[in-house]
Amino acid sequence: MATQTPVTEVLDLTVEKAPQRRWLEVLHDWVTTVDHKKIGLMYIGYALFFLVVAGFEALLMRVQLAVPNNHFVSPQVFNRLFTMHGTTMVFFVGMPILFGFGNYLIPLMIGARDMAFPRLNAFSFWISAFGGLLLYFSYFGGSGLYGAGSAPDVGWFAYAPLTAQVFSPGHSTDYWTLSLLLTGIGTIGTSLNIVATAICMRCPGMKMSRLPLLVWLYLVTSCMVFVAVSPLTAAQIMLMLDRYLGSHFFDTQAGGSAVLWMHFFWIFGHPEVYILILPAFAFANEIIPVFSRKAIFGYPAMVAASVGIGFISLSVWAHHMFAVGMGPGANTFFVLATMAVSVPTGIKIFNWLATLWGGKIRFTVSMMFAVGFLFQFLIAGLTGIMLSVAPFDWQLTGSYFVVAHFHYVLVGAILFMLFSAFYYWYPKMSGRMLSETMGKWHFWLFLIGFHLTFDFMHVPGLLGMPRRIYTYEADRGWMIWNMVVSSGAIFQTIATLLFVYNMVWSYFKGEVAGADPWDAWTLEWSTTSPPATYNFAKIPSVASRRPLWDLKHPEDPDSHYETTEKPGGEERP
Amino acid sequence: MFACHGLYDLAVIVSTAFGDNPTNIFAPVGTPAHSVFGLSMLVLWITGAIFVLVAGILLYVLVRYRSRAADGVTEQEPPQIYGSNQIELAWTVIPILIVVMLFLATARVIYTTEHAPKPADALDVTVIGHQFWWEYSYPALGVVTANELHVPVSDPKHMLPTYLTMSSADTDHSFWVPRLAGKTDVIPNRVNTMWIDPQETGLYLGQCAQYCGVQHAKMLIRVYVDTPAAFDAWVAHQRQPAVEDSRVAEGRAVFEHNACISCHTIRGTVATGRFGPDLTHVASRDTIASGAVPNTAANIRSFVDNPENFKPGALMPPMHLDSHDLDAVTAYLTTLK
Amino acid sequence: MIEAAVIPNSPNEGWELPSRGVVGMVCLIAAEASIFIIFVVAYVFYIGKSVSGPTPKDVLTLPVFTTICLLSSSLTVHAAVSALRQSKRNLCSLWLAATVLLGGIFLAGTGREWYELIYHDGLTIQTNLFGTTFYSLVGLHATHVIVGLIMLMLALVFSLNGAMTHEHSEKLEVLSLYWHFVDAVWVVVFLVVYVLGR
Amino acid sequence: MHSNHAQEEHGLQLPAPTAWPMVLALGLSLVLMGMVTDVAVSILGGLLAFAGTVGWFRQVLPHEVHEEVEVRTEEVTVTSNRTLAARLPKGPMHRKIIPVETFQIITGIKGGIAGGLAMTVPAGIFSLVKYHSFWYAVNLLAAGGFVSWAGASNAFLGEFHLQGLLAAIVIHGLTSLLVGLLYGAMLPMFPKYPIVTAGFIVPLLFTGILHSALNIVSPILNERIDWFWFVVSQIAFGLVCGFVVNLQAKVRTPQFQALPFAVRAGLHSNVEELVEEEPTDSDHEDTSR
Repeated sequence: MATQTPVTEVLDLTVEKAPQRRWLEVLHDWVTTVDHKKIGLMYIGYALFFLVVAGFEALLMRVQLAVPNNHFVSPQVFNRLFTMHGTTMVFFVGMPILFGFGNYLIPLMIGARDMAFPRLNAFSFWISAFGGLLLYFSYFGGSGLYGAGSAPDVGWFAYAPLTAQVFSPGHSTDYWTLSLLLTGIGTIGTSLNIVATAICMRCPGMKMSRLPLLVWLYLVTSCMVFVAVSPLTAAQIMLMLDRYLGSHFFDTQAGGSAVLWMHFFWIFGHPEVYILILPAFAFANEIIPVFSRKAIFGYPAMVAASVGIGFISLSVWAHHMFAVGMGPGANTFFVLATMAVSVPTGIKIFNWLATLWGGKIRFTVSMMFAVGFLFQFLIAGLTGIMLSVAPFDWQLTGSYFVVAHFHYVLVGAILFMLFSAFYYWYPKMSGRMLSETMGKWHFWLFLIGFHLTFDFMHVPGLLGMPRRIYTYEADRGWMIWNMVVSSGAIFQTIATLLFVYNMVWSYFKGEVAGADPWDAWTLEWSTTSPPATYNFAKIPSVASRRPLWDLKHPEDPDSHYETTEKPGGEERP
Repeated sequence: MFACHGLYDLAVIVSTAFGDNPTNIFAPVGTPAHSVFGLSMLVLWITGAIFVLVAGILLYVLVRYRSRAADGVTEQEPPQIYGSNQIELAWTVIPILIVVMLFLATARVIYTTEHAPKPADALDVTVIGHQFWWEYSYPALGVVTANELHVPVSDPKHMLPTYLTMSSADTDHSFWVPRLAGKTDVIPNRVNTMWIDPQETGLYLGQCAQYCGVQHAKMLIRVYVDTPAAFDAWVAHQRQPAVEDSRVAEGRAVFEHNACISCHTIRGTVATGRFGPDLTHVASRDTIASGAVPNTAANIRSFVDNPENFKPGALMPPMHLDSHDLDAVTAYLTTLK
Repeated sequence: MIEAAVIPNSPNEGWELPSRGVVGMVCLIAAEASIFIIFVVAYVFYIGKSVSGPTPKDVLTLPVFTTICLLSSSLTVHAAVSALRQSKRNLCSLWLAATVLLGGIFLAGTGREWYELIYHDGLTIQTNLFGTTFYSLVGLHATHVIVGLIMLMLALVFSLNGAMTHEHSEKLEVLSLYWHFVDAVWVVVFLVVYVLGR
Repeated sequence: MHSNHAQEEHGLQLPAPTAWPMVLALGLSLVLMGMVTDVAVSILGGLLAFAGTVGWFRQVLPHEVHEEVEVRTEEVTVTSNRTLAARLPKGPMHRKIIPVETFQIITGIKGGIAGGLAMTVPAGIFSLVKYHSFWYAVNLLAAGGFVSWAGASNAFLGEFHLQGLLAAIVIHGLTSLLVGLLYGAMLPMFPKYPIVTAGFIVPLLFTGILHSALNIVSPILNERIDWFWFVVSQIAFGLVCGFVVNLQAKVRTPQFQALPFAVRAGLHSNVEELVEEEPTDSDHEDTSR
């Protein structure tokens, strides 16, 4: 707990209202809260804390890899670093931050006062949070108490049988398994809450066909969580049984199968990527139209494409396993399924382009990050197509090309969109604008750093450099590329620190935002910034997809065009 | 026509851009690597074209439709276009067409690589991945060696492919020599196969590409592609028992009286362990410690003294020999040509 | 007063939304079903792959009686919900008691089966792949039965002491959904373990 | 839900804050943490989890605990903060689903089928003239789908093979259909010279792309293809498909009219004058699922 309070404090809305209150009372408020906004902020603060931690781990790795045969860290430490970096970024940064925004925004956007299950919401947050703390306790705890364990070192996908007692004695792998079990529970709980909220808590008139796209995409994401995160939980239970009770699920010496773990993990692992990227799409769907001053192009197609991505992504997991020797039949199937994802994804990109087309684009920092997202997501999608071509993948998989590819998705697309979302919704959350000047510095520094790092990271992969090696041979010609890659990390670090500083500075000194600083169209901008505990004094009622457009343009409201003949007849929950 | 040249030019540019690199996937020398290379050029060309097109549109839109008003004042909202079934249908159908074409090409390469008929005279090699070294055995030739794979060169007119039958003794590994073929995972309790047919003699480098434990980074692969004559000579040499040299009898005694024998094999001695590399002809190899360092007496001595010197995390324990015994063992091992 | 986004004349009469309890339970069931699917897949994948005995054929017998008990408890819990809907609280208590009893019999049957397997047939979770997958799959199901039984017993207590009234019928219905799911999973487990795998 | 009714002027009912969910989460975490540290931690965790569960239960049963929150009446006026020089002129041109007029989807399918049939004529002639067998062209196309046919002889390709025919029909049919759809969608956007666009530009473009890639997609086809005849058959497709598409009458796209589900799903087609119109915007969702 102590770890995230300083960060959430930054965003603490209550402080301003009652500066006299003692910090213990404030703490009590936050610990016992069931308010979706506070829980959302706690999620975000917690994720930001771990973003910095995992970013620091990445920095250490880049120092180690900058030159060949480096001795900056030992192999054992390096292996722990990449395991913790991957695990943290996926489970304790990506998921919580997206759920944080979801928690904060969904009830506001659908005109509700809270989530469907406020207490479950608090529970889900806390159990995810404790999961993260348990994982990091491994750094101190293991060796201190039993002299055997320490941080996990099996890689974030922990392939069997490296996780078996024989190859991983002590408790390090247990920390990994147990903490992921805990966050798994929290993730499923929050997703359940989001689905129930989006379906059951909509304000009058908010039909499914009028649901903001952000809410739609969170709905799809959450539904995917049930079928993706649960298999991971199941696999973790099996691994736990193997390690604690001596069962043989992944024990290759007793006839068990290492490949089964790979299947189970990637049945989770691939949809997970879409679970992370769909909320980024969700932000883009809200932010790009507002700054282009146009309605989103092809709302139904966007919904359909998201649902389509959701479904197809459940049948592509084995494209992580083209080199496993599944045979030509299975390989061919997964090639086709994987390529098929590119079609709905393409629709999304083109629809965003069409939204921009003919608009009047305002380049706020938020929009700049969104444009960066579009550009980088395009590249990430194209390298994704390269990886879907199984024979090409035989060369590329497990190499630095793959590392570059998925960092393009996770940093170039998701993190850029997250920054965009911060600049867009920070005024709503805090009541103050983030500084645009600092924001521009942040954007350009991060952009330069990002491209230095991840553009050039593709090359060593093409030159045969495998991932997860703590050092490499000098004669392979990888050094120059690794130097460039590592140098980009410096820019990214500075940019991120600037961003954190901007958040703190703007909280106290930023320009007062007002209810609707961006001239936007969704319901969250119709209430005060920050919103009152109850969100809306009176539950709103809507008649179109853009209720605030209707209010701002009474002479030409959307609702005149989006007519329906019978109320509620269109429902497809 | 220009497009065809485009594909060819792209291949030339790509394969020369990275210069003289020993593990460049764009410098293929065998059939599997070549067919991957050809396919990858098609993919690069298609994705490159899409990139230029879409990024161009994005750039155009950003410039053309940027708001010209100062910070959102006095401007009229643009027309609100809700969508277009036609355009959306078009950009659904075109990607589908591209996907279909790409898929057909991919499926063909998958089948021609994974389902290639095996010639009767193909060479069979069994590859066993260990933490953190490679065991190669040639069942038909009665040869067992480690870390340095020797195969005969394949003549384009008379293909002489080498079939690798792979499994693991402990954790997952992956066999990857980029210039010869894509990678194939080496998994315990499971047998995978792959084939290579290098058409130029020389030394090809690679390394384990699946994280397998602490020392994953130094689990290197060296493939020596020899002329048929050289290969036959190598085989003949490897089949002989270990060299007997009375001058190093003391070193041999030290070897035989220590734990060495429980992990290593030297044919003709009491050492029959299978846990570590076969040392019968260890001195004939160019490197030790799975390619980590050159095979010199000094390096052998250092490695026997404490393997952590080169390979932290290696499973071989420090032997705790005194200086005299170390010298003796080193002398013995260096005679095992 | 915050008059947010109210459009005059918008048709908002009769704005009905699904029950959040039911939606939440359906989501939970979807998640739980995925967990079970993974365990079932593991079971099926390892059928006949054990390196050593005993095999399912040697030691498993069809638990027909307990299966009938568990499946019929679906009917009784449904009857309990209907009774509570009609405010017949005594009847509801009766049906709940029957459900708890039937579920208890099932659990006892599983316990007995396990006792036999462990002490007579020498099959533990460590014995072989069959033991590993059998105990984990059946055990996972039994865990769900136990959780369900605890909830049902609580409901029974509340029903007996009069704390549970008509207004809680939706909550009881949500609980019954869970119980139906547990029963449905047993059908799958039964088919896979005792019919297909034997 | 809870706040919809029973709403009073001065206060609102919100769920009361509670620490029990946090206690339960802490308890469960400690139970698992005990597994990596000491069993005493697990026991403590178990106790906390039990307390958390009971406490949580009492929060929701028999009635949910609420607290009353005072409403601060604070006016938020929602207006556009952009000082608009001119409001957007009202009218159909500024609020629309483009294009306003178009072909039905079925048009593209018809065109694709017609074009696909037309394409077989030059291909068949080529096949008959050069190899004296109609099946040659069929099998050559099918070889793209069969790896084992990669080294097939001319004689083999000249014979009739059922699987060859089926594969060729699938490949040819699917491609024709997709291109037909594309024509149906795109031709209204190039209204000036539909025949030039459809009949020559597109086929030549397509040929160019295929020419560069065919070596890798289907080497056998690449070896034996006759580009002249290939271009002829492509143009045949383009002309016929374009002609058929242009023959059909355009219909107005329904602008923002939500149609009954049956119409959108294509189950019904005779509803008022919107009769044969392809479904509206909200339809994509259903068709592409």
